[in-house]
Amino acid sequence: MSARPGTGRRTLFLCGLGALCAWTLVPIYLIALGAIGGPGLISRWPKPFWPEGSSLAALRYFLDIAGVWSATLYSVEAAVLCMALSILLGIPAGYALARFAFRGAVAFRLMVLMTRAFPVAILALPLTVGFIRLGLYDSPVGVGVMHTTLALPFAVLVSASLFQAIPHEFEEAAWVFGCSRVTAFLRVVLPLALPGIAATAIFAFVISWNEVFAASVLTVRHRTLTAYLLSVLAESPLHVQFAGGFLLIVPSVLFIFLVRRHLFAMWGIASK
Amino acid sequence: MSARPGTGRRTLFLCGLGALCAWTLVPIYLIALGAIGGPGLISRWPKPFWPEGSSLAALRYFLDIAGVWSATLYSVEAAVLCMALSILLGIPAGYALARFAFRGAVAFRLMVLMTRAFPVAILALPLTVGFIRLGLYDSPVGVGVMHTTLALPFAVLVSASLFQAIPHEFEEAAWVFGCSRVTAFLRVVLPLALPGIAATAIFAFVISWNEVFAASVLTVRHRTLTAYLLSVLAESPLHVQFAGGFLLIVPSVLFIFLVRRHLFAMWGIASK
Amino acid sequence: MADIVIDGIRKAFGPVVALESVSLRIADGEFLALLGPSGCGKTTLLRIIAGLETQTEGRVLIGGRDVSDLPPRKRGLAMVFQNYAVFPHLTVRENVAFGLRMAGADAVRVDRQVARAAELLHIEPYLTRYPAQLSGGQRQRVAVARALAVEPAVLLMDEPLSNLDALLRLEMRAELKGVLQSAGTTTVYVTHDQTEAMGLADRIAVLHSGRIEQIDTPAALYRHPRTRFVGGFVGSPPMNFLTVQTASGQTMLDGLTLAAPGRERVVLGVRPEDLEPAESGLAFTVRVAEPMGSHTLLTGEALGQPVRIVAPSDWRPAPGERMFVRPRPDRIVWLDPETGAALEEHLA
Amino acid sequence: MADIVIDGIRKAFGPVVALESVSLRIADGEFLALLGPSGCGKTTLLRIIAGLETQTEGRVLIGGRDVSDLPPRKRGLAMVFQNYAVFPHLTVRENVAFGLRMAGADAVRVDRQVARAAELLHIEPYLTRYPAQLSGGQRQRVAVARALAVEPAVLLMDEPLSNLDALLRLEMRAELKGVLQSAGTTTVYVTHDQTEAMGLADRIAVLHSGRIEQIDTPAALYRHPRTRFVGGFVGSPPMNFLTVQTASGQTMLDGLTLAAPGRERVVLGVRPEDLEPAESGLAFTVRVAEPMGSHTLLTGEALGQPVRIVAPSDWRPAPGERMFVRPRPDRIVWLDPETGAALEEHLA
Repeated sequence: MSARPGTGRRTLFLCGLGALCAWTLVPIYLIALGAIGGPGLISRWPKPFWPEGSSLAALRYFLDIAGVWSATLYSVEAAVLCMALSILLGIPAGYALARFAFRGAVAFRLMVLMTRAFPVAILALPLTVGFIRLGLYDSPVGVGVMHTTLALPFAVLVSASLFQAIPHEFEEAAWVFGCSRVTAFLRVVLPLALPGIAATAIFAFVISWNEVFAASVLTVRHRTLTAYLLSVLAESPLHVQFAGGFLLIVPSVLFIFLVRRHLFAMWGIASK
Repeated sequence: MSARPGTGRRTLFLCGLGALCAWTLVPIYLIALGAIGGPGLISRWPKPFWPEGSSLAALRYFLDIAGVWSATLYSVEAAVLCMALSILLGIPAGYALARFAFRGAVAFRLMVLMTRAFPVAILALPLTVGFIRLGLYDSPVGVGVMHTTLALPFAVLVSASLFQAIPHEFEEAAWVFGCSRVTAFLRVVLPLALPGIAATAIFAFVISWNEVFAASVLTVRHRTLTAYLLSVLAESPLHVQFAGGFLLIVPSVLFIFLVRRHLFAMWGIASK
Repeated sequence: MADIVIDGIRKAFGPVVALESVSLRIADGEFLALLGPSGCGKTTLLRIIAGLETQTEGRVLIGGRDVSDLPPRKRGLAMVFQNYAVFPHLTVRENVAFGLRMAGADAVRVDRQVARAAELLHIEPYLTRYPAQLSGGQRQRVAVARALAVEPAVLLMDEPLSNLDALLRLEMRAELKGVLQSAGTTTVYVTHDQTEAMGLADRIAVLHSGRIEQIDTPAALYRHPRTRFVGGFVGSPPMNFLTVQTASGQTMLDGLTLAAPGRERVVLGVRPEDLEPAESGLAFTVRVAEPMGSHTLLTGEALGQPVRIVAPSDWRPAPGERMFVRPRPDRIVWLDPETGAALEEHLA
Repeated sequence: MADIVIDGIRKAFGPVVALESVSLRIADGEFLALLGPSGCGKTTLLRIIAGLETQTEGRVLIGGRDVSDLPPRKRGLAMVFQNYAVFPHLTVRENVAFGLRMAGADAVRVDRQVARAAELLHIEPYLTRYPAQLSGGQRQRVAVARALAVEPAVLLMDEPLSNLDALLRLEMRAELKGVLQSAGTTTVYVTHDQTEAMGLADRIAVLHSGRIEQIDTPAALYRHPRTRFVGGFVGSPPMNFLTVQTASGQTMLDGLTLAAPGRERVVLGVRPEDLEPAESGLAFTVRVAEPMGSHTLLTGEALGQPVRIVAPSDWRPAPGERMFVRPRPDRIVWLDPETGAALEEHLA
């Protein structure tokens, strides 16, 4: 794509760009500032660009709250389960969606999308009944299953577009040169889709890690980190709240940086 | 794409398809059943396929709860604001992303995606402070602004892929045949992108409509419908909870059916 | 090495019929081109031979064995795809070795045959590279080497040269013909490019809307098209067709009298290079003259119908100029104006 | 109507130089083709003329006016795009009228010029349809009609025929030439297809890696290529090049002695159709013989170097056969083996 912005246009464009950058970076910066700036800084306005009396006290205080480490463990358990289930169910469904032209494919896609329209919060209430009956109440497994229903539509649609991006002729070449359908999938399609699948898995992980409502409703003592912090932090001083928010962002941001190229591909946007 | 499933393979595939359909349709069916089946049906197991003593009592009871109608109004206000802001900010940003090759485009996309990684629930707590200061606390405007931060990344990325799907040569042809950059955008690009933009707008509406956490934290008396129901329904009998869930799904499902074709395009999946 | 028998193959995609009852026999070691415009069913027929598509009716026999219901891997064939379909996650060496490894060949045999195929296609320097590091032409060679490495009884090719630029296509065409002549593999080659089919094939089957219009050697197809479609599709520029009136076995074309079949109206088919300038004869009005270097291509009208003439390169008539031409009598084809079929009575 | 002057245009995309100091003059009403392989810079040059790309250095003058810094809409030109770029949300009529409406023409003038352009391109029956309901060829006509409706002083075309199939391309080529000859518009036509350039253009500029190799009429380009690149790119099959030793103004080619430039080593260039079979002369070993209908294309070797010969269609040598050929002496081009440039001293 060639760019030929006129000079006036270019200025306008750079301003917009700056505003958009600010819109994502400023919150992160403010949260980081709140987290390490101590209680005094929160109420000051305008804030200094770099806090003088910065300290890691709030972060340390935060990590010392009883139960943070076990809650982290539950979070990881639920997120890993959500990731595994999303991949195991999402890949075959996505492959079917991408490769087979069947009547009702459109209706099927529609249903997958419709799950996005469920107000999870409201549905989570009646669902607790079912979870108690199945013995999944107040366990990371139950939270992971619940989060899978959130992550699965993404996993299906994203892996479908991954498989659609792999020319069918690669598979056909594999069949002609001696592969069965299963070996062709394992030897040719899967290796080509793997980076994208990894990105999908990590996206499922992040969704589960950040989800707080279902996790709060479905657990009492075995809370995930986000849900646990929510209940604890409501009564904490503001700078500790910032510290909690800051620490929760860290793994997500790390993950997204690790898989950034594949995330773009996931959204159908080729990185230049 | 040609389909040539073997017979054994086909059976397997149909089973998987059935399971996936069940996974979206069964919850809707159960919720509908709970909503109109009356209090007796909830605890019965197995449930009848069609309830004998079905009644709309629960739905009617639910609509009579004081404040439902004003909460609906607040919900619509917040959702419309969220929709409008997402489009007004998202379209220029998406157009810039799609058309201008600039250094840092990748980094910019990354930042847009990173907002997905924010645990909204946790961030909403410290944000209340800021909202109180700005006078946006406990107003649908505040909720709408908060929801815009959730919907905007989608709006930017989706409209970027919309604009990328419109060949640049259409614009160049408009320039050659007498258009300035602005008239070319208005006369050629916008009409072509309009259906997709409408779909994006409705998606923003649905996100705002369903969001409950930020709405609960940021409001006290002027709650949106979803947040209001959450606080009211926690103490209601189970069949009323189902009725609430059912009614909340209705507008989303309606919307999604109206824009189904463009939603597929949004997700980079061509409908066959 | 094997012959191929296509026996009454019919293929319908729902209500759309792609092939209707196609039968043909490809001899052992023969090079057959399936030629036709897009949508004529040529690729569908190739994919049915490969087993990538299932026929609605009919049978495919390879080397006398009915393979109609076998999956592709059990049909003993190799294929070169239009977009090459060289596996991007494998090195060139592993791509070429893919079929042999899947067949369970031992390491010595794999090495030997990969080396032979690589030498034949001149891709030894790239064996350790990945396909993304190769040009289009090099990838094309890898795809052919992968197919030849398994020493297939039957080689199928689906427009393998269509993604190359003109010069490379010309080169690869001669090279492919040389390589396949020495290998003696039975080859079915799909193309929409009539020069490719003419240059490469022993015989050409011209397909049109799911039917075979004619199967013949390139020369016979060019000189004696059996239908108007074949005459118009094979040869560039295409054959000229003039609808003329006849009387008592003769037709008058301006100042020219020709013996013609005994019908009231017939179509005279003549190639643009077989219309020779003359002192008198058919009157031709030039509309456009295109100097092509080796010749000049004239487009214009005769008898009120469009006509093209390939004239010597030193001819430069101006638009609107009138001239006379005569068709070479031994190069005329007579066709039925309704069915478009060649009139056999006149050929005999 | 206007002439175009390209004055020292240079274009760099970051470190990549697409065009280095290109200058040329296109006369009023002339049809100039920019010909070259992909990546040679021809499309970049066209886009700089259109104002869709900004030159790094140099000026563009249209009708004597410096338009270098004007946006496309103020340059008084029209353009036909490779993918047609016919607006899908407008009817054919509104597409054709687009430029006139943007220029603020009154309804009477819009109607008259749309009707004229539609008649010229034979698209009257489709005026109320949307582009999605048209075939590729019809869309192509709409794109040309849209460009002609504004009666531009300059018409730019970017490979307008490359998305059509072979037969349609041949037809549209003759039609375009006819329409533009009568309109008298200054036309710049970008193509990678040398037959298109030869057939259409008054003059051809051959571009190679951002430089103009030669500007000349089609016939002069074909007969007297100024560089080895031009000889190899123009003409199909391309010119043959044989590196030969000379001594005292002569070269011995097997049994053939030719007068040659006074250098130690020169390259002899000769077109495949200018190598004529003879009783004695240059020994040629056939590798592949391709019957093309109107001729037979022989690929083989002479003096250990690859050579192609266009032979009469009734010749059918077997692979491996040896024969003798003689180049037509008036059709020989001598080139420098190092630079590839034609040796002017011999031309004079």
